[in-house]
Amino acid sequence: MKKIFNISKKSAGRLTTYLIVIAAWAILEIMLHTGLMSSHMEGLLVPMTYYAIVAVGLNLCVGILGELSLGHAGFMCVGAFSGAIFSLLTAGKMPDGLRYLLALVIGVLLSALAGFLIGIPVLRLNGDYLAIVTLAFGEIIKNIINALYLGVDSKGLHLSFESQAALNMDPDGQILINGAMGVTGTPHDSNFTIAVILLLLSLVIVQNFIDSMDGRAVMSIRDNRIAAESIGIPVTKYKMLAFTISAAIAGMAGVIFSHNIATLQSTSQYFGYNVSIMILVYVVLGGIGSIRGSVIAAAILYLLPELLRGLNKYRMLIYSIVLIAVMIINWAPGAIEKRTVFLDRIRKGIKNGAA
Amino acid sequence: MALLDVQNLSITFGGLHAVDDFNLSVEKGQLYGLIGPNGAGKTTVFNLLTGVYKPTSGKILLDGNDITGHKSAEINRDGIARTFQNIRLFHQLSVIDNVKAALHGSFSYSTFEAMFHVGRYATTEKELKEKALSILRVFGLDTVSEILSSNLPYGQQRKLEIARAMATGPKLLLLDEPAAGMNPNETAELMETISLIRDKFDMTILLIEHDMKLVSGICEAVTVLNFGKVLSEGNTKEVLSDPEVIRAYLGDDE
Amino acid sequence: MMSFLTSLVNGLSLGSIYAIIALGYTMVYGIAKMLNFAHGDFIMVGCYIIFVFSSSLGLPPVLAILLAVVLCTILGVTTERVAYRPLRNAASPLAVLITAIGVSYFLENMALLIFGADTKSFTSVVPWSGLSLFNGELVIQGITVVTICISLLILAVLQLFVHKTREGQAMLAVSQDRGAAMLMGIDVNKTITLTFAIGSALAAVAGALLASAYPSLTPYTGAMPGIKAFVAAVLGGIGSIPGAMIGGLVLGIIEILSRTYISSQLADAIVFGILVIVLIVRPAGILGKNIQEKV
Amino acid sequence: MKKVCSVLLVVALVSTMLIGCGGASGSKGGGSDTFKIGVIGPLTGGAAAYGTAVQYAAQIAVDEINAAGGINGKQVELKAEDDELDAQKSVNAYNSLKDWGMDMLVGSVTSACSIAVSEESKNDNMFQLTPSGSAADCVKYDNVFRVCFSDPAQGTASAQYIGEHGIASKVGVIYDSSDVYSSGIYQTFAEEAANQSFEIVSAEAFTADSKTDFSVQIQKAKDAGAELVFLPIYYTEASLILQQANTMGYKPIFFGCDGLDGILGVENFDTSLAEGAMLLTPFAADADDELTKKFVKTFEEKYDVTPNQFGADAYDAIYAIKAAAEKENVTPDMSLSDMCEAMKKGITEISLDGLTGSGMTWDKSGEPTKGPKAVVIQNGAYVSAQ
Repeated sequence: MKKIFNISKKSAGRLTTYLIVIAAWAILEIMLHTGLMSSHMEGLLVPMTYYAIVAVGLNLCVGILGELSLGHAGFMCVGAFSGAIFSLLTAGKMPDGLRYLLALVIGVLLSALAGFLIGIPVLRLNGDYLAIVTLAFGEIIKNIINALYLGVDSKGLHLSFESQAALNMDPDGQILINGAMGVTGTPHDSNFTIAVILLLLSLVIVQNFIDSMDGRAVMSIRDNRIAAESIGIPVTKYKMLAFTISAAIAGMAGVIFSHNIATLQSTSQYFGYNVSIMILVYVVLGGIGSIRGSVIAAAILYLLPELLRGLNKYRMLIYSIVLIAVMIINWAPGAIEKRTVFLDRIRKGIKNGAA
Repeated sequence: MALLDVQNLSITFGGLHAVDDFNLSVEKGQLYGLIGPNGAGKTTVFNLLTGVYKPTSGKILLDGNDITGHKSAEINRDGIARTFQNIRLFHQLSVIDNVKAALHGSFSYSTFEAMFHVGRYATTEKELKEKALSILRVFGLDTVSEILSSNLPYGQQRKLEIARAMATGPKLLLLDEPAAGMNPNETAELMETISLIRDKFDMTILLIEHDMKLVSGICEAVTVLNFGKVLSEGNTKEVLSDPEVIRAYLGDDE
Repeated sequence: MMSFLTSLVNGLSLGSIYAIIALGYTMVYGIAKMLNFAHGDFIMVGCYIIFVFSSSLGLPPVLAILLAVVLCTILGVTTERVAYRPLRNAASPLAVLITAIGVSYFLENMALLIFGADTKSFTSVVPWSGLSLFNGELVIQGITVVTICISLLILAVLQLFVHKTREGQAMLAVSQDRGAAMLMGIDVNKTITLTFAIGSALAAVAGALLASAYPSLTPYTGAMPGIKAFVAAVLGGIGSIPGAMIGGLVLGIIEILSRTYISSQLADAIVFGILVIVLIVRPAGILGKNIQEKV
Repeated sequence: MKKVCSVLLVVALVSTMLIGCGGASGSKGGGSDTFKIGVIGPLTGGAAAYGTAVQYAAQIAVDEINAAGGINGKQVELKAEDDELDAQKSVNAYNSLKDWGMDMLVGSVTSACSIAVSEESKNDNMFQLTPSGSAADCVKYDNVFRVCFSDPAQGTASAQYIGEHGIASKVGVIYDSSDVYSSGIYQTFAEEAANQSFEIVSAEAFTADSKTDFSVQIQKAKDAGAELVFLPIYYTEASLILQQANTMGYKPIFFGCDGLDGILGVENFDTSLAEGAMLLTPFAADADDELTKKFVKTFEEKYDVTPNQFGADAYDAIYAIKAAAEKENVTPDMSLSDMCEAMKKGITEISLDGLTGSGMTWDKSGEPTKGPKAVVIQNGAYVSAQ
């Protein structure tokens, strides 16, 4: 018996995270099936989960690797489009489950490839320069896919940056990406349970990674690159590794995204730098480097503006004020000090009261 | 043959000869001191030896192999480990994780095993932990192994940095002002630790130090650097009584 | 040939506006060491203030711009005091970045509440219609000439200010080493406040020029020029005043030329691509100093 | 310490969530005594002008109907939700409205959002009438109808009008490639242009991220000698293009579609710049029929802005719902699905004289039939072209 409970603090922490996610899933599923949940809430479940997944991936980059990326929406975009195109091409040709699985694999692989290729130049830079270049790459990806026309017919793939007509396709051809109009008709395969399973998968990968030799190497680079080099850690290799995994996870969320919505467009409101920043807000508010925090913060902060719908046009204003206030309360050295003093006083008060 | 053989090493920064025609030869098992006034170029020599800077000219031989121009990480794998003047710990990692990170070269499993904690993960991690603890034990840090390294007292942080360097299994250990900021008691303890490492692991150690008590106490030979040039070298006692060295340290006005 | 010249002039005009915004960005970054993501929104606020005073209340444009400069300066200083200063020594530099994003959301939504989402058409603050050269084949608009002149003037004044005045020297000192500057008796808080005041005043000026050249105004007017100017500041070497100027001009010209000769849809991708290439070749931007970490 | 704050945050949120759920467990469609009509559109963000116009105009129509006794004697409630131009958020808004007990939907305002919402409304069999979702795919399901013209129809009609009236022989196009509406019209315009007597000499795009400077696009049209510039875009950008073309000394005929309507209403816009511009639109705010006058007057009094064609479409949408509901005697206590079936039948049987056309009819495909009106701007006002 003793042996079973003899788990390290780290694995206990990991298990807690899984349990929180599974418990939340169970409660929400019960509410879903007993009709306790509003349809509004029901529709929020999948988006909430895929943003939590991106947040987990981004935290690997920002919190564990210590590099600020403002381009993760771009990786999401790669995953979303590659997964959607695969599903469009193979719809009806194989069982839905298999197709979705393969779409996920393809989306993840391609976004990992994008992460790898972008990582080569980007990871040579430092700090804010790295941030702006990731932002630039995110915008480049979005911009190129937005201008891209892609179709397939009996002669193969056709590609153009001009217009649909410039594709010169046979009449029987199928348009895959119709420029700015994007991809329509991706099968609606994602659901809450699948999304949660994938969230758990990304949690397993990231949390296990942190507690491994690879993870320690990555964190040592974050804490002190020069010292990490001095103990023989190949810095570039591990930076690339963490960045690629992080991009791949964002791509996975992208596949869920594209299989949850009928119209997929490569425009700013889905894949612009604003989205990357929104996810960064989740990561920072959840605690930089705290994977569990990212999940919780993503869930809460995605829901917050939605639940404030009743306040109408004041809601984004309130959201922004909450954001500023939370940052100052949580991070400002002055505020932390005051809070400590205040809490100490309460604690003493309770003690005195008890005595 | 000397373990470390530095020949005519020079580096210039924008016309400034920070290190000029530097020669050094350290025998295996030797405890060697590199001293000199502030700004003499001692740390620059360390940075050249560990690949942080590329020398403008000259050669570095370790155990007969030419390691000139190798990158930092490579040089560590070649067999040189170091500590830093301003302590550079992995401050958000625990004490033991600092050492585990340094054991990176001696253990391995795949990234897949790392991501899913399968295969060689469990057994390797167990061995890794034992090895790390055994190293910490030498430095008396095994009792604080789970503490965040930035929460250690100053003296122990210095020790941890040495432990971390030792964990990479080097042939040559470079210590950059290990006693800086220590009180006499801590310095005395540190001297013991350094001697212990040398004896227990048969380690060759090259150190930069300002504390002359420490240098004369443990170093067998020293090189004195002034304005990037070797001023004097040889047996510690003899060098330290060299009038030119004394002048360099105390200034010309006497 | 004429069309190339026209594009070049248009690029210079757009680039000069980017440059003025980038000057504000780069000073705030260099001295306060923070990315003020709300900088673009200060421009928008400046535009609305001028719009209200000039177009609606009928004040002369110069007076409206002056009022906008004053009000934007107050806004900038207040924002710094209330939202940024408490976080200056926070454990992570990301804290203040997120707060800046919050400020950006706040300003945009505030403008949305006050002015509504409808586009306002802005009356140019420069009534002069401009130059017509080569029998009208090359038209240089008045606002273009004014924009280029003002941006050069600002560059000159800023350079003089930074290098010749006590306050400017204090800024340089703070940007190089805040701790040391403090030990030298420089009031760091005051210096940073002054920087924000200058940055915000520049944003108001940039707003007047931006809205005059591209006369439509919405609560989101400042966002994209803000980001592009940020790119320009990085391109030129962040923290460097002439760098911001060069970065802005290069960016503006490349943007217009690639739209003319390559593809108007891919122009943004090209602009960002140039940034990537420049930073790969020169990791600290065109004029930036690559500071190596001291070991 | 941080934990304490986080916990507080979570508690605050969970409580709002519960409130949200509590409010939601109310009526799920039908079964009530009033008609609940939902509106979805971008009420904040860059496209807010379109969403708010729809919201306001629909409110005006509902107020009028309620004052006159409602639909089949039942009062109408209206609720508008924001989608920020985001398809996912549009679906969220739809779900939120369903929780409120929506019977019928007027929305979404924009094409991509409307398509996304139709995937949901199809499953619920909810009657959906989009005022301005003009992409072809918007009405692909049989429960979705629209008030505006489809993009293909507008592009074709524009090309035919220019060709048949011999307005120009060299045509330049400036369109927004990142916008479904704009690129949709451009595509069919270009296709139809091949059959017409004019030639497209330049076709230049811009994107949502670079829509402040149009000097390049205008210069290209000018260099190519275009006598007419076709602007299948919204009035916001068009007003900029007109101003920049003017400062560049280029004065072609500008020709646009319904998106151009509203250009005279841009606050502080020098309307003389738009002199001579033509647009093919079903609605003009300065038209002098009684209905338009009354609508524009009420709108301006209430909301302080001049309505655009989005508002007009929404106004007609509400009246189309009224007519169809009265035709089939729909009552709020019917189930959602029954109501939808009845409305689907009803709307194909009515003929509506609205702001955007007289004698409008719908067929099963969801497309409206109405004649496009060409208007030309003269002396700062819209005048019907011959």
